[in-house]
Amino acid sequence: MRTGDYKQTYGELVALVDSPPVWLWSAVLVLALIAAPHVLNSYALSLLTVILITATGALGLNILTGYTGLISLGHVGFLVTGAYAYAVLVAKYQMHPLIGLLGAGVVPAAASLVVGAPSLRLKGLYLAITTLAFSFIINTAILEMRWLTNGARGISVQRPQMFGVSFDGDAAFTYLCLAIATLTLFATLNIRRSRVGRAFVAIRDNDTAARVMGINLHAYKLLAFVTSAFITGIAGALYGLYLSFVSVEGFPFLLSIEALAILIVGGLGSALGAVLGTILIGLLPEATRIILGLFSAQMDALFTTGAQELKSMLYGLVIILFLRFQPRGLVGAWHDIRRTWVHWPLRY
Amino acid sequence: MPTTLPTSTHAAATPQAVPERDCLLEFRNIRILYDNAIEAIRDVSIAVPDGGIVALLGSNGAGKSTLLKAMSGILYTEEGVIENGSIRFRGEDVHHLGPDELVRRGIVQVPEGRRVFAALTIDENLQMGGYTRTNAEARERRDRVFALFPRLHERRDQIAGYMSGGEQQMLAIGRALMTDPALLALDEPSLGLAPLIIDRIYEVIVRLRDELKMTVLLVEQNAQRALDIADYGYILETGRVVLDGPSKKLVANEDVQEFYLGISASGRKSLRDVKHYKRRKRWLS
Amino acid sequence: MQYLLQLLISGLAIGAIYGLIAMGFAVIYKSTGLVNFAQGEMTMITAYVAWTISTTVSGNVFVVAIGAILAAVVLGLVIERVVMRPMLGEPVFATVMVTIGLAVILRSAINFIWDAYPHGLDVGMGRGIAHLGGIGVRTGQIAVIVTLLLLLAAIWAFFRYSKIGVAMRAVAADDRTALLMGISAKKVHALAWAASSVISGIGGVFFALSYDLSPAMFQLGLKAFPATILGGLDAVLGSGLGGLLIGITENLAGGYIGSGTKEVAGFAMIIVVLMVRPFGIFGERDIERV
Amino acid sequence: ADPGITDTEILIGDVEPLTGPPALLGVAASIGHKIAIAETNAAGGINGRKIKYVLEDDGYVTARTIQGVKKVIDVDKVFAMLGISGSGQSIAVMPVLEKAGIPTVIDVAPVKFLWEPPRKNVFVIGQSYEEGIIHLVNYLADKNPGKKWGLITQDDDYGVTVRDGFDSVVKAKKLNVVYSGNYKKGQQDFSSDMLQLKESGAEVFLAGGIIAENIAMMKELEKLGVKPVTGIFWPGRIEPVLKLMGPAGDGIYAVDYVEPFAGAAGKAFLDKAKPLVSEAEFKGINRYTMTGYAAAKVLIAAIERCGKEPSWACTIAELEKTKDVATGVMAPISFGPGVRFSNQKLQIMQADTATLSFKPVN
Amino acid sequence: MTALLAIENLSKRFGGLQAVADVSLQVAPGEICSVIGPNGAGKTTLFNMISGVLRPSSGSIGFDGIDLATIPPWRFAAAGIGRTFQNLALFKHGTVVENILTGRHTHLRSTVLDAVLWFGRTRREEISARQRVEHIIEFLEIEHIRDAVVGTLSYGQQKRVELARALACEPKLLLLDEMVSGMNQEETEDIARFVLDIRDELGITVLMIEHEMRIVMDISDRVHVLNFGRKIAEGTPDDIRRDPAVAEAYLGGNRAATTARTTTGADA
Ligand SMILES: Nc1ncnc2c1ncn2[C@@H]1O[C@H](COP(=O)(O)OP(=O)(O)OP(=O)(O)O)[C@@H](O)[C@H]1O
Ligand SMILES: Nc1ncnc2c1ncn2[C@@H]1O[C@H](COP(=O)(O)OP(=O)(O)OP(=O)(O)O)[C@@H](O)[C@H]1O
Ligand SMILES: [Mg+2]
Ligand SMILES: [Mg+2]
Repeated sequence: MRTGDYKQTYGELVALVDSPPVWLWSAVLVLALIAAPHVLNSYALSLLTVILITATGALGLNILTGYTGLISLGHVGFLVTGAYAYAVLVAKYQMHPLIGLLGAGVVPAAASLVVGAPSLRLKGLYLAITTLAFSFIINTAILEMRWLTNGARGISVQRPQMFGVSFDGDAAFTYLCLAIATLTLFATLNIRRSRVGRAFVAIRDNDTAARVMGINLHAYKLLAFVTSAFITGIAGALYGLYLSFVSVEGFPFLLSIEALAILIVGGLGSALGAVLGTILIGLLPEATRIILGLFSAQMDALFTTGAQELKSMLYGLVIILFLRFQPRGLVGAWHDIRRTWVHWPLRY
Repeated sequence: MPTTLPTSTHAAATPQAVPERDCLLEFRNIRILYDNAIEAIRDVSIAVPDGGIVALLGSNGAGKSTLLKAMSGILYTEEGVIENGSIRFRGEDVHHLGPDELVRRGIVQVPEGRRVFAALTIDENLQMGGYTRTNAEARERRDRVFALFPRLHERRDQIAGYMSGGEQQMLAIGRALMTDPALLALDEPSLGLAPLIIDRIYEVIVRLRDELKMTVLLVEQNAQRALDIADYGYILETGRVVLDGPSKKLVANEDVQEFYLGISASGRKSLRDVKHYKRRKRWLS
Repeated sequence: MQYLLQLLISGLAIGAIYGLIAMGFAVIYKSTGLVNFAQGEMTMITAYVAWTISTTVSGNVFVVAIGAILAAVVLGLVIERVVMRPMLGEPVFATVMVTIGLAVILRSAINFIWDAYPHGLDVGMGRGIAHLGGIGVRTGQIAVIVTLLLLLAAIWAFFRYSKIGVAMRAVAADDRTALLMGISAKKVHALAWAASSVISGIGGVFFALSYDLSPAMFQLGLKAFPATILGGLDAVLGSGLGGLLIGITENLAGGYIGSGTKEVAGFAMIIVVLMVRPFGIFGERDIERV
Repeated sequence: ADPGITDTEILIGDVEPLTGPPALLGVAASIGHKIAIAETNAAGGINGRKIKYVLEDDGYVTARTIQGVKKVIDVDKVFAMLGISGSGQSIAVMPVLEKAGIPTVIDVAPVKFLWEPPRKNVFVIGQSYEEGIIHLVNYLADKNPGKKWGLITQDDDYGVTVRDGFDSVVKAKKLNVVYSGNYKKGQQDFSSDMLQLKESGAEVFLAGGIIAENIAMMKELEKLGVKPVTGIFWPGRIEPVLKLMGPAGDGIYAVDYVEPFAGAAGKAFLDKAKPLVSEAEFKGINRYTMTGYAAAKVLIAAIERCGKEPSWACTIAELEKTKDVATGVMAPISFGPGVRFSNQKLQIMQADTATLSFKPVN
Repeated sequence: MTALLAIENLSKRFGGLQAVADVSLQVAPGEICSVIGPNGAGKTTLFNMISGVLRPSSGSIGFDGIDLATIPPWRFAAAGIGRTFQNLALFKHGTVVENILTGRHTHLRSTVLDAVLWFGRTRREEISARQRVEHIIEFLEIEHIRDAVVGTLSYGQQKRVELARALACEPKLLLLDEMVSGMNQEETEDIARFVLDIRDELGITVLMIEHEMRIVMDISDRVHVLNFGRKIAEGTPDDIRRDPAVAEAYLGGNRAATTARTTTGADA
């Protein structure tokens, strides 16, 4: 039985994870993920890859929207910028893939300085609309700058070869995504428990008080944009690699909404929530497929043409029901479970 | 056997004590949980007699506001539930009723921190207070509120959010009076108000009781003021009633004097001379 | 000159449709504090119902209009009662997310019930072409502009003067206190959803009249939402005018700068306006006091 | 043995947009596949094996296309693939298909990238957009010499391809282009674009929209009181469009490589399809049903030729040997060593509003 | 002795409303000063200008030898100004500890990159910050709510967290806006004791707004009175108690008498 929260040193107080069971389970999870590419078939593996890439992107958005409270309706803009930065650098100018990945972070980060600038004046949805505008404007810009981006034709990208390792194989590519997703998770967790992360959250919860605490609102809002765009851009490059083809069409606006959905379903403002949300949203189509598969024989007979619509209706329904019963997201559910455990039968 | 069972359970469910005839509101053995885990109110019974002022005192976090929220039926908005006990209004169990129904029956509260509708004008705020009443009734009440608080009349077209704290408090009370309540609950009405204004507000409270025969449940930190006008008082500590009695008797209680009125055996002492912050209250030991 | 007038008229016509849907957004926002991501889909359903009535029951303009309005009311009420009401008191983000889920369901439902082909709405009028001093315009386009202006006036008065209109604002500002005043948040929300559904539904029907129905119609929501922001989220009047402004800007840009710049011009205009007025043209600044 | 084959069954996979606006093409194509499969199954299947059709929806989202294709290959373990979504989507799955080595016949969105360079296992039936537009513009240019031209295209790869084809004829024939527009995918209001077209005085107009866009453009032109000679391409050549365009659509030209439904071959196809599909599906038939049908026919024929124990290698070899296979819905289809593109013959048709149909010209 | 805070002819207008009009006042180091005045007199507005929430319409604020108009508002904290808010401005989704840690912001240095790596400086810094926070928690006796989410605390508890957060800034001047409103006698006594200790042990100068006359009269060294944005009186508590203008505008006749009486009782 764990006895509670008695810490011997201040170092323990600031530790990322303070309980051995959590370490244990994390280790098990990591081992499972490392083993995954060897046991999964290529379809399941591609699902895993997409989830890892999406989780990276969601963690990026989480910094901006979850931590700092700046709603972005156009995050796909950073995703597509990152993908193009990589494609242009590596496929067009034959740079080293590592430089490509770096560029995929840096270019959107630079763009985010422009997008973030209005955040000094605009709040909430008014700011959100400028991010939305950005994602449309960036699409137009990419289509117009044919000399650099091939315009509407898009750019084909090959999976990279780095440090003598080819990431062409599905397993290798999954490892790459796994590594980046894990790094991102640790990075965002560390940011959250540092001075910077507290500043972000302070801005979200009460910007006047934050300023009185000595937080430079302008700088930190921009910093949130830059950090978020950097991570999202890298996710964009991975996504482009996954698609093997970078084009404006491959990054539909709906991705922005889906990313927000992931955060909310996971539990806004929590890195763990972003990851859990990605898993839930990523596997939901699979789940609806399985549920409908149980009735597939009857369904095919009943609805020769509407089966797919039923499936997406079911998808929407599951999201609504989930939020109805777990409005604070998966992280909320997790806390409830834990608290009921701790407080059981009742602790005062 | 099967035929007797229902009657016996029914008999058991009926409370033993028939409500006192002149008791307008009564909390009976109330227990309240937040988030299914935090017990804010443990086992509280409070009776508010018709036409009187009852003061509810207690330190921060004692659960005073929680009781009022329960009374108004808005606990659910904060994940709070009444686990046990009942709230009776005019002898009838009301704790399952919705907030709008409670207002219609005559229970209204002025919430902690005033909470005026910031973007609405003073007139519109008052209009919202009279939401459950007909237009004619509302007009009549509004005139009465304006008579009570002439200042509101002066600034009736102003946006409420930009008024000073005292004006907002007046508005919040005025708005509650618009519902024409039988029971008016005030959650710390003197919070953040200048002494002069507090005087005025307390005058109004007394007038409401004396002239309109309104029953008042007064949650207050300023024990001196509250006990001055109240007929009866309850002291709440960590979710339990630790002391109650007619206010005269409470004022005379040594503990109350020391902890709530700041008077020790040697008279009122200066705050400069307070030495220790943490003392145990006698009724807790 | 004629060129400019023609651009302006067409801009007003499409802008009026954006404006109507934008008002739908604003009505819900103003009384519930929510952005309804399913607004475009609701608009679309009303338009499709209107089309179904016109092809199966009667193509008479009054029958179709009344049928569509009733359908919009029912749609709004059902959504409020079944989907939104259980979320009352839950965090705003979760509730907004529910509207996203709702949008997915409605969109698929439309494809499920109707097909993916475009359809034209024929109510015996509105498709004719009138010539105003040499400028061609469809009568339906004139009608939508007039309708928008009338609705703007009506709604402005409603929120300003009617008790229930004020109550809607009160609920949006602080629903818990509104509850304490005996205002039934449920009724207020139901009314808002019904009204919003009708207003944007009208926009949808006019759209079907002038531009045909197609499964891509829900994207109108994506056009109208910026209009709402431009006018001011909590300003119903402003959203209507915001729609007109976007319609005109897009058309002028398309006509003078070049095709393909329409969308960007609309957004650029919004950004410029917001930098000057951070809460939209008619929006009210948050009251912040510390 | 290769996957997707049991003693009684043979699995064929497909990924199409079955929801959202592009469902118009995805559903129609899948119906074409179903008709061919039903026809074969009714005749006893492929050498005794019934064909089972595994269909996935991608919602026109590239990432989902990739996952869908991986799913039908890895989880359902199909024997061959048909169709495959839009052009961007099929380009993106090309590496997956190539790596898997599964026999594939693409029929929905023929773009050069899919057959240049030729991939061993991927065959494409149809004609490139460039060739289509070149054919149409040449025809219109010859019929309307010395006229002023206007063109509007969508801002995606489809639009770019159309524009490239157009430009090549413009150069060759020195056409006088007075208007060249470009619209955003999903644009619904074309008033300013058409006004510009009118102002430019264009007499011949190529409407590069897909479906709803062309309708909106034609109605806008009607409002403005102009009626240039108009040409559209096959993606928009579906009959319901004519009803919506009304008189504005009368006489517009279209180019396509599949037979119009108004012709004898089209009617025969509909008669054949009627008993094989449900009523709702029958309503969903359009030109993409024909391309889908042709692709399925060619694939089935190739598998059939492999006899009792079909394998991927054999199927691919047989597909390569496809020579003048008649499907009844387009010109006979051929592939060859190093030739993965069937290069269908094009024809010009003209809309007839009275009968709501496209009729072949000359 | 030079003043720590020197306000000269400070004014603030909101549209047509003159919230603060031509106010001058000085606070010496180590003083406990009070600002009193009727509701809407402009007290909070004055604080807002001193703490950088609002920019003055005219006039100047000198603090510790610098003119505050010359530095951006977010530097005020680093310059040594800390405050609490009348209507609570906590980060309500965070725990008590997190809220107080945020107060340490200006005393920490790590950047995003340091934070991402989380060793060396960042770790050391965080540990020492945490140490300080624990001291403050102990000092203010809020150990039991240390890990509670602030939004769920009662009003009075939240006020204490505000105080703790302001202390974490290690200010030279602490602005307390109605610290004891909503607190009962006992808690008021606690706060009075804290304020005295803050000054005596931590050497922090305190400027407080209060409506609670007991604390104002008992512990402040000087009192400034505002009415309709203007300063109408200044002096020791005793001066103020006797000032007829103050009695009329603010205290009310009988009120002044009561306070006078009780305090005299204590003196006796
Ligand atoms: N929404 C909530 N969720 C969880 N706990 C809560 C919530 N609201 C109050 N509590 C807890 O319930 C207890 C009683 O709170 P309540 O607000 O009723 O106190 P109070 O007596 O009104 O105090 P104060 O005088 O400070 O206003 C406190 O310990 C508080 O932390
Ligand atoms: N942001 C603002 N915009 C407009 N008017 C304001 C603003 N802030 C304050 N005011 C007005 O300025 C005046 C002074 O307000 P302030 O909050 O400073 O008063 P106060 O002395 O702190 O009162 P209280 O004791 O009630 O807190 C009031 O009339 C108030 O309405
Ligand atoms: Mg309270
Ligand atoms: Mg104040």
